[in-house]
Amino acid sequence: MMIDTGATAWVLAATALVMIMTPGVGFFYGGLVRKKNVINMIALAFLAFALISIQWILLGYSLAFGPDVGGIIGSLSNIGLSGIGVNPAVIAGTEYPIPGLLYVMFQLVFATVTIAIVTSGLAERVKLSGFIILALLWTTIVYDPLAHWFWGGGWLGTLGCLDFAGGAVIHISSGFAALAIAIVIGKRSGFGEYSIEPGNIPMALLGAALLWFGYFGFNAGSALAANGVAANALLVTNTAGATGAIVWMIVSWINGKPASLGIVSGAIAGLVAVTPAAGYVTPLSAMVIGGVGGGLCYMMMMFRIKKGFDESLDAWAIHGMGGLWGVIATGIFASAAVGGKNGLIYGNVQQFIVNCTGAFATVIYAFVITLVIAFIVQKTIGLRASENEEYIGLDLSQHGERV
Amino acid sequence: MMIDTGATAWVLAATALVMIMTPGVGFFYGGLVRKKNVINMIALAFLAFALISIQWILLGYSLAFGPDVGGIIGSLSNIGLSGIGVNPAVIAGTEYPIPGLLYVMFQLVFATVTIAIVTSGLAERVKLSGFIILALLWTTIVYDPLAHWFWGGGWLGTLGCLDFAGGAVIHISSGFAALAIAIVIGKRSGFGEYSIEPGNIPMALLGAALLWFGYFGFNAGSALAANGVAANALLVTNTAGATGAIVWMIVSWINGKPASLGIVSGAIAGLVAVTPAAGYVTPLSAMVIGGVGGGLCYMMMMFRIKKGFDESLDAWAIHGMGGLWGVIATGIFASAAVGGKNGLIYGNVQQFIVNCTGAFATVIYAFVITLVIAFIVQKTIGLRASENEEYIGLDLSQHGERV
Amino acid sequence: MMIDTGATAWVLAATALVMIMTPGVGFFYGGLVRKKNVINMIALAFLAFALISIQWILLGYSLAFGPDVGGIIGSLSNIGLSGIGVNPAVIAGTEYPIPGLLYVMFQLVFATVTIAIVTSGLAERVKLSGFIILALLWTTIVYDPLAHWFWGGGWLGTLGCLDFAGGAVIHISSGFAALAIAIVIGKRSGFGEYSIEPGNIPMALLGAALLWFGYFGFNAGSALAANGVAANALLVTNTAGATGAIVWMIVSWINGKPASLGIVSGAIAGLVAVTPAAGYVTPLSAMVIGGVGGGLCYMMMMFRIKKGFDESLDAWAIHGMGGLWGVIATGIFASAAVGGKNGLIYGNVQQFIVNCTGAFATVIYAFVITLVIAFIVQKTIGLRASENEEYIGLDLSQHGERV
Amino acid sequence: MKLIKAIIKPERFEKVKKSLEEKNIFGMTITEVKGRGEQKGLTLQYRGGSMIVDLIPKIEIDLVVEDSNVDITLQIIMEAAETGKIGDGRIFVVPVERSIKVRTGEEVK
Amino acid sequence: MKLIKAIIKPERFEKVKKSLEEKNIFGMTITEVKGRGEQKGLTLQYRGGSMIVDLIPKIEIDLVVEDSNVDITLQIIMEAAETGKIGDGRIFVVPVERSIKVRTGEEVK
Amino acid sequence: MKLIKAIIKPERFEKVKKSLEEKNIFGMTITEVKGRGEQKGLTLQYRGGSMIVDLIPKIEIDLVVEDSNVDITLQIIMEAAETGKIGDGRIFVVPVERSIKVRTGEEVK
Ligand SMILES: Nc1ncnc2c1ncn2[C@@H]1O[C@H](COP(=O)(O)OP(=O)(O)O)[C@@H](O)[C@H]1O
Ligand SMILES: Nc1ncnc2c1ncn2[C@@H]1O[C@H](COP(=O)(O)OP(=O)(O)O)[C@@H](O)[C@H]1O
Ligand SMILES: Nc1ncnc2c1ncn2[C@@H]1O[C@H](COP(=O)(O)OP(=O)(O)O)[C@@H](O)[C@H]1O
Repeated sequence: MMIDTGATAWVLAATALVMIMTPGVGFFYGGLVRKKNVINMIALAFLAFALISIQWILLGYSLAFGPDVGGIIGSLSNIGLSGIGVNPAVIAGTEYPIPGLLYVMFQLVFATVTIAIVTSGLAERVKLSGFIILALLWTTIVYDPLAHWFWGGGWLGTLGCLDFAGGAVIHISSGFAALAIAIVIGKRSGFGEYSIEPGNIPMALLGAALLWFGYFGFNAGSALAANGVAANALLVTNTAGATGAIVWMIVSWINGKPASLGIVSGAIAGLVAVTPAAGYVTPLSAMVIGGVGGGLCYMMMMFRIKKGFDESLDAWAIHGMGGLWGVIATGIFASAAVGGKNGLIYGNVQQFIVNCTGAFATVIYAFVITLVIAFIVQKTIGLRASENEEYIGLDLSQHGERV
Repeated sequence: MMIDTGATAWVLAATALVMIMTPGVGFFYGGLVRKKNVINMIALAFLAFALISIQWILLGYSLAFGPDVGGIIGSLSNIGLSGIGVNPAVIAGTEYPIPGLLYVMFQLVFATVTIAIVTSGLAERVKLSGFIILALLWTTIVYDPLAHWFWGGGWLGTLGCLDFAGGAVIHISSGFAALAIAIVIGKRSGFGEYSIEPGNIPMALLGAALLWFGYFGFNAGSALAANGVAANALLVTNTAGATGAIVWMIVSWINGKPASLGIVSGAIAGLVAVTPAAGYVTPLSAMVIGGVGGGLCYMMMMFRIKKGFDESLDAWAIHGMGGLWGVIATGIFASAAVGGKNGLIYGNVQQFIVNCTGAFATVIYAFVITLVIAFIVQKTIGLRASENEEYIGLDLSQHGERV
Repeated sequence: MMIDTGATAWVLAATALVMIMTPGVGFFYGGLVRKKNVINMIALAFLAFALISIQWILLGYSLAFGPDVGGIIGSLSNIGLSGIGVNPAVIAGTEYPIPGLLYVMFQLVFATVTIAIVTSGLAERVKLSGFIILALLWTTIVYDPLAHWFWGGGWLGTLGCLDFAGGAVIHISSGFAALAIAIVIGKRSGFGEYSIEPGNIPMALLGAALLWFGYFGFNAGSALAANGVAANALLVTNTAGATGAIVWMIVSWINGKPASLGIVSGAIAGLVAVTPAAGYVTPLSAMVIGGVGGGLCYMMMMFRIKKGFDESLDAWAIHGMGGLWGVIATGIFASAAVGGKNGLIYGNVQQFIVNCTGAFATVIYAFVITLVIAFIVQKTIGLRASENEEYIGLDLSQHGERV
Repeated sequence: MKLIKAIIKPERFEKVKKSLEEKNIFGMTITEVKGRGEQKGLTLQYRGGSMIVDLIPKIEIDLVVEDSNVDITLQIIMEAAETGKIGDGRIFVVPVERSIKVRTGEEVK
Repeated sequence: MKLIKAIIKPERFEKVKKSLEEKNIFGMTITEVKGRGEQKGLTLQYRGGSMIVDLIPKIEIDLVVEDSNVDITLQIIMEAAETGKIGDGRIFVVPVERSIKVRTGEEVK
Repeated sequence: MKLIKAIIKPERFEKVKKSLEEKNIFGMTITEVKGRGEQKGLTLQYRGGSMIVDLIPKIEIDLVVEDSNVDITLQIIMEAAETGKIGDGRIFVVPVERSIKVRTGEEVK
């Protein structure tokens, strides 16, 4: 196979689109926290981007996509990108018409946005140095192996588990990690006692706009080609996002007023849900996947609030549960006419079982290992800011800055 | 014709660029209204995007681009995208080197931004449920037929009327629709009595930046190819935007201070004016088109204010009148050397007449039908928020949210 | 050579990416100034974009890329883009697989962002009319010749000086120009007496996000192809940006708190430093280039503050000195395996000398000529706002607007 | 000297300011505040539910005037700020013991 | 009539407002302020350095009440605003000479 | 007890704060306000036209101090805030009847 300039052009552009999602998460989350923590929330996203950009090149890519070791992890033979060049990328034995280095870069922006999503669980109370260590450990120990399992030649990919653009690798993992961290780090002081309101809704909406925008690259770029698969992925992605938005709006309207944050949360829920399915389902299936995603994630958020969990910005409800639903839904709605694989509704029970396996394996791995990592960081250098730092706000206490 | 990966790569990227314009309109408009209505204004854009994303797939695409029925409308044979797949798109009998589903998606983001522009006419006083019904009706009854007339095999396309990227379909239609709605819904309370100032100019400038950015995809993507036509469209688009900005700045400077909002309004006026012409004119013609656009739209805005019309955010002055000028200008400045068609200045009177026909037919259709639709919505479920809701602001009264 | 649709698709998209950097500079700078000057700072970027868009087409492109006259300047034979069309671009004798008009447009967005960077030196005290004249003169007399020297067939390109995407042409030139202007225009009133704090850090972070995003097009687009060179450029760009961010964070942390503005300033420093090198170095070299860039620019900023220079937003420290380091570093780290040219570490002393020559020639030319231009504008129509205008703020005094 | 604290509707601020100017009353300090009056705010109905919005944005104008000017100032503000609807605002008068100009150091009155 | 100026922690504002409502005290004007008390603010430690944060966001509630209501109002605010930690706030009582309703023009009390 | 309301130029706020600290005056509440003095603001000329900018951002410092401290406080503020140019600000002194600490409930002085 040769480099195709059209495919390369699209993946270059898609990489830029996905890149903007990491600050996009920062702005989305930044708008949801109180004014005293806005800068910190955005800074965490930038920091995640910078840290993981380096981790990925030095180590992460090799762990995820280096030659398989026992179905579990990539070998260290590609550390520092040794052996990766401008020839067509070969991933888990399949050759793609884009340069190997471009595939590295495209995957890099997925790794960065994942840890950015995780910051939901430690919002408004994290100690900067603790976050830095956590981010590096988490990506290395949780994210990189999961990417390997599904995409890098690991056991789940071999089993045939479908995850087109990261429903499990990115969303289940980050959502359940956020939950685990929230449990370890504890509630924000005042949570449950007085109401903690979003400090800058327009900024959150800007973040959401960047996420939706970037999602076009996220899912359609994952085709690694400029062809019908990419076109279908683009269309089903947008459809699921739109349906999620409308469904969340409706269910929240029934219970009160239709908040703008509900509309965009529903959109994100729909986009998340269709992520693993984007290369395998039809537009009409995407409506179901996105719509159920919107409704389910809304209910999960309400459940989380009722239970008094301070997984503060709902990465668990939206990314974790939306991703879980999406991976299962891929096993249900996959259509061979679209992406060569049939799911449950076309009679392929096997695909459904395999996808459920992948989904729950990811839930367990991400949740348990994150608990351990967060606990260790907490007990060593510390993960939580002091009471006074939290009261003053992280902008001033961690960065010396003020909105 | 086969799928060209370069063309596909560019239209994929261009679709993302145009997508960001819908929230871009939200931020532009959101910055222009008072603080109490900012969230609502952005939410309307998101809502427009979500609603029309679904309408387009289920019905709109088929009405616009389904097999022609009497030159007036597309048949229902493509509803739910039935019959559309990854083969090269065939539009009004012409085949394009991109997948059919990609063309659906590219056109989708045009349909969404159009109704977002329309929200100018009901800013700061609309009832959310009324807007939802209006948006669905308007796109179905006004936008979809117009898209068909020009691009989908309808009578104006057949007549040879040139509208490269939507000067009539998007801009005349949305601008005159906003005017019609403003007439039906009535003035904002307090309009004319005390001054209503923009609440967040930097946000409006951000919206304008996203619009200019997205416009590169809007016009150059409409080439549906990665070639010289796209390159020319890109260059003339930017040129007209720049000229519009400078001209508006100068004329407003003569009458007072050169506001930043004037600079970007002029840019938008120039971009709008060159929209129908982008594939047909030279850069120097684009300077004339954009410059006249900037000056004309400024005068139209002043006229609107003097007459006391509360078409609040000037979609009529900028999009409506800018689009009208642009479609006519295309009939004047089209050069066969660029896009195969000559206009008036190259002696082709016919093109001028045909383009004027298309422009005024769009004005009349969009204005009259929108009047009727808005009137019906007003009299049934209601289009206007209550006096108290308006006074409190739509953010709180429609969404339960506060900046 | 024929037009390659993949290359064309990528350069079209890259042009849009670079375009957003001009408003991106506006938002970055807008967030760094006091609230009373935010709108002006953003408006200057828009104005720069509009003015230079026209200048470039009418005159600038021809001066930079028209047929060479004595190694110094392009002839006037391409003014008004006469002779430029949709055939493959031919630049300094080399043919590229993209339409000539696309190359014009791609270079246009570089010219606009350069003068936007320069506004650092006159922030919060410039008279609008003075800026307009300055911008037009500066681009014509400083930028256009420099672009010619390196890329348009001028003496430095002929000598073999490497500047992949504009380390000298864009960054040294704008950084040293900002310093020269700051000297001519004088300090902001109150500078050194009381502390002048950034007025809107989240806005600055948004600007930085857009810059990083756009940088993917800036450097990888400069390959003018969708191939391995572009992929390598993308990866090394991001790597250098990330390393710069981390290094700046660490050194600033040692001296106090790690500000978010430090993280993004470091990122910009790293991106700037790798600009001239992006097509010639490996990812690991890029880590060195970016890391040194981050540390060096931090020290230069501290030096500038200690010396009491009011080059207000540090274009000199970051772009000027970062670019200087980058051009020299290209002479050090260039690897023939990547881009066909070896640098000092591969034993090619010649390349090092040539690149130093180019770097310092640019420093001198940009600094001296800008001093002269700024001085002339100052003495004729005036470059500085009146004391009262400055006190009230430029938003109100220059634009009649208020945040 | 008295400090007049007038809490008014923002949309009437321009009119109040202009009316004061006409009578040569220039000195004033304004603050963006939110307020609730005895009416407890406005009630919005929606789908069977309802919602009280009770902290509504207002402009507070603080004017320090000589005793002899209090009545005329109150008069002007009341006329210009009145719309006749709920939330028109309140004016309070507080005694001022001393008033100093920073620029000159002079004690006024 | 007295003007009660209560400067409290923002996170206690809702509780204070609710407590006042329960006693039928509705009229109030609130302002976002920043303040420093006698404790000079909070001190944060970092890597051997330290930093005093001394202007901490507070909510100022201005209530004009009849003389007979002053004590009960103070009581309510103190109870609802107290957390027992530094920065709980201060309440000042200032005399008010006149109080006027703009809508009706009537002079209260 | 007196409430000192000092309306000063924002760029002098840091200096005023520091000067007060030096004399051990810590308690204060600050508000961002806009103001116009007797000079009616600043006039900007442009191309034959002109424009009055009359609501210029200021910082209002509210300090409640013991009667015996009023003079020294006024003195400090005046010295630190003075630039000698238009808009330097005003200081008003208002009587305070009671002053209460929320944390302890104690009535000060
Ligand atoms: N007792 C009070 N103390 C302090 N401020 C008050 C009081 N009553 C009213 N206000 C202020 O005046 C504003 C208008 O009061 P409102 O009672 O609505 O006016 P009206 O009685 O004219 O309808 C309120 O929003 C609040 O800011
Ligand atoms: N002397 C004062 N004058 C004006 N405001 C004050 C004064 N003392 C305190 N404040 C205000 O009260 C707030 C809380 O004061 P603080 O002394 O921290 O409370 P506490 O004594 O209960 O700990 C301060 O942030 C400030 O806004
Ligand atoms: N009569 C007044 N009542 C209330 N505030 C005033 C009054 N006069 C001045 N101020 C406040 O003081 C600020 C400075 O006043 P100004 O007259 O400009 O000072 P100066 O007389 O020292 O030049 C004004 O912006 C305003 O906020």
